[in-house]
Amino acid sequence: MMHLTRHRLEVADLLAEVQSAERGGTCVFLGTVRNDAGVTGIDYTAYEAMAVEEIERILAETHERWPDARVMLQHRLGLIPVGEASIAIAAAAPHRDAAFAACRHVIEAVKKRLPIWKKELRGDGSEQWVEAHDHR
Amino acid sequence: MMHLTRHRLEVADLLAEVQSAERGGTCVFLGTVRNDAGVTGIDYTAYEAMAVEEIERILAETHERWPDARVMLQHRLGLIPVGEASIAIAAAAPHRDAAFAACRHVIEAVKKRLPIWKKELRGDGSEQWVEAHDHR
Amino acid sequence: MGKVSVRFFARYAELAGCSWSAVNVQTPATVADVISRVREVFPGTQAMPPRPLAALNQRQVKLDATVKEGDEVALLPPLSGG
Amino acid sequence: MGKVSVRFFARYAELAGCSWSAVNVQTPATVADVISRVREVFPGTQAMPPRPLAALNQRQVKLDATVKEGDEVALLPPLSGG
Repeated sequence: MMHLTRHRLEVADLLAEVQSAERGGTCVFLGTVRNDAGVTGIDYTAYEAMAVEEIERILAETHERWPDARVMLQHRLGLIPVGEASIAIAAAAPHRDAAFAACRHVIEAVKKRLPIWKKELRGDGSEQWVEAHDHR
Repeated sequence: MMHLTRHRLEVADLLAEVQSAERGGTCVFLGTVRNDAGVTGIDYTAYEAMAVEEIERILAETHERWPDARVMLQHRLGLIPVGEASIAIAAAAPHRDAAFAACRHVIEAVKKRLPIWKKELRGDGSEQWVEAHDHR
Repeated sequence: MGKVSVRFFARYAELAGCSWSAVNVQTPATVADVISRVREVFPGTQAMPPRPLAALNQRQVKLDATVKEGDEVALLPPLSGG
Repeated sequence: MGKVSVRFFARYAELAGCSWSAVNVQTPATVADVISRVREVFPGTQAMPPRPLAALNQRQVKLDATVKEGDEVALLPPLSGG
């Protein structure tokens, strides 16, 4: 499964990657574009080669810390309209503690480490780079 | 949306209930039947009227604590084969902290409070009530 | 004497041999009184723990909760939902 | 002198007026040396913060990391993925 895509993210596809008969708990996180202050969409760009490597590092670290968990992550790039997902993370594990913890760990690492940038597009035609960490 | 169902749980249906343009973070939890020690499926029964009331109480308490979050929960009853979900919870909020916290709160409350029981069915034809809290 | 509905679930229904019944108790009673009467009427339920989980009118209660005529007492094995 | 690839992203690409270039520096150099050279060649990048985030060969590094000929230095605005 590709970690970066320009297509809509499909939760079912991520679930299929991580779930199995041994893993009874699955935690999914979806980050979607909010309609803050006239925002109609966000254009996502990435340093793609580095982002892919960073995602693989994050997933490898997560696997080391929660060996029973299986985790998948996809980030969408390009123009994403309000309400659609820019990121989807799925973590499945035998028990729910690890599923929640691994999923949360990945989104926090993504926010800190992925070389991806957002330009907000507004209904009035204006555009603006988002440069502060958000807390979505 | 019915809180108890005998049909397969569909994540997309829960997402449609909770997501909106104001809510940028969504956390989903799925509990699925594990293939522990020869288990082929689990038969779930409930004190249905009380379970529905208890779910509504749990959701109301969650809403009080995280007013910006919207949370939905479905529990499946009847015979559920290994690998399929018995419970699905979706929590969407403006920011991810509340989405994760509300989702986690609901599954912990469910485990403690819902009058639902499991009978494990094994490949050798034997059956056994599950009476300890599990930690899935 | 008043009539109180009694419901048994999961393993307790197997012990009682039924899932829905009624017992007569001196009302007002406590849930514990209802359980004592249940153990007489349905001897299989003597295998329930001394202090089983119980609900009164679809809400979990302690065993000293007051039961009136027409109430519904449910006897609940350890919960294992999710 | 050695040639080092330089990449600009997001707002920094707008400041530089380009997204992919190369500069000549005395190698071995540090990432900070490369950035100083970049500020001369692409004056718009003087609007970058004094110590921008940087990656060397696709891995985030401190500004004192050593750069060899042929390396790729990327200048990264504050990250906002997710």
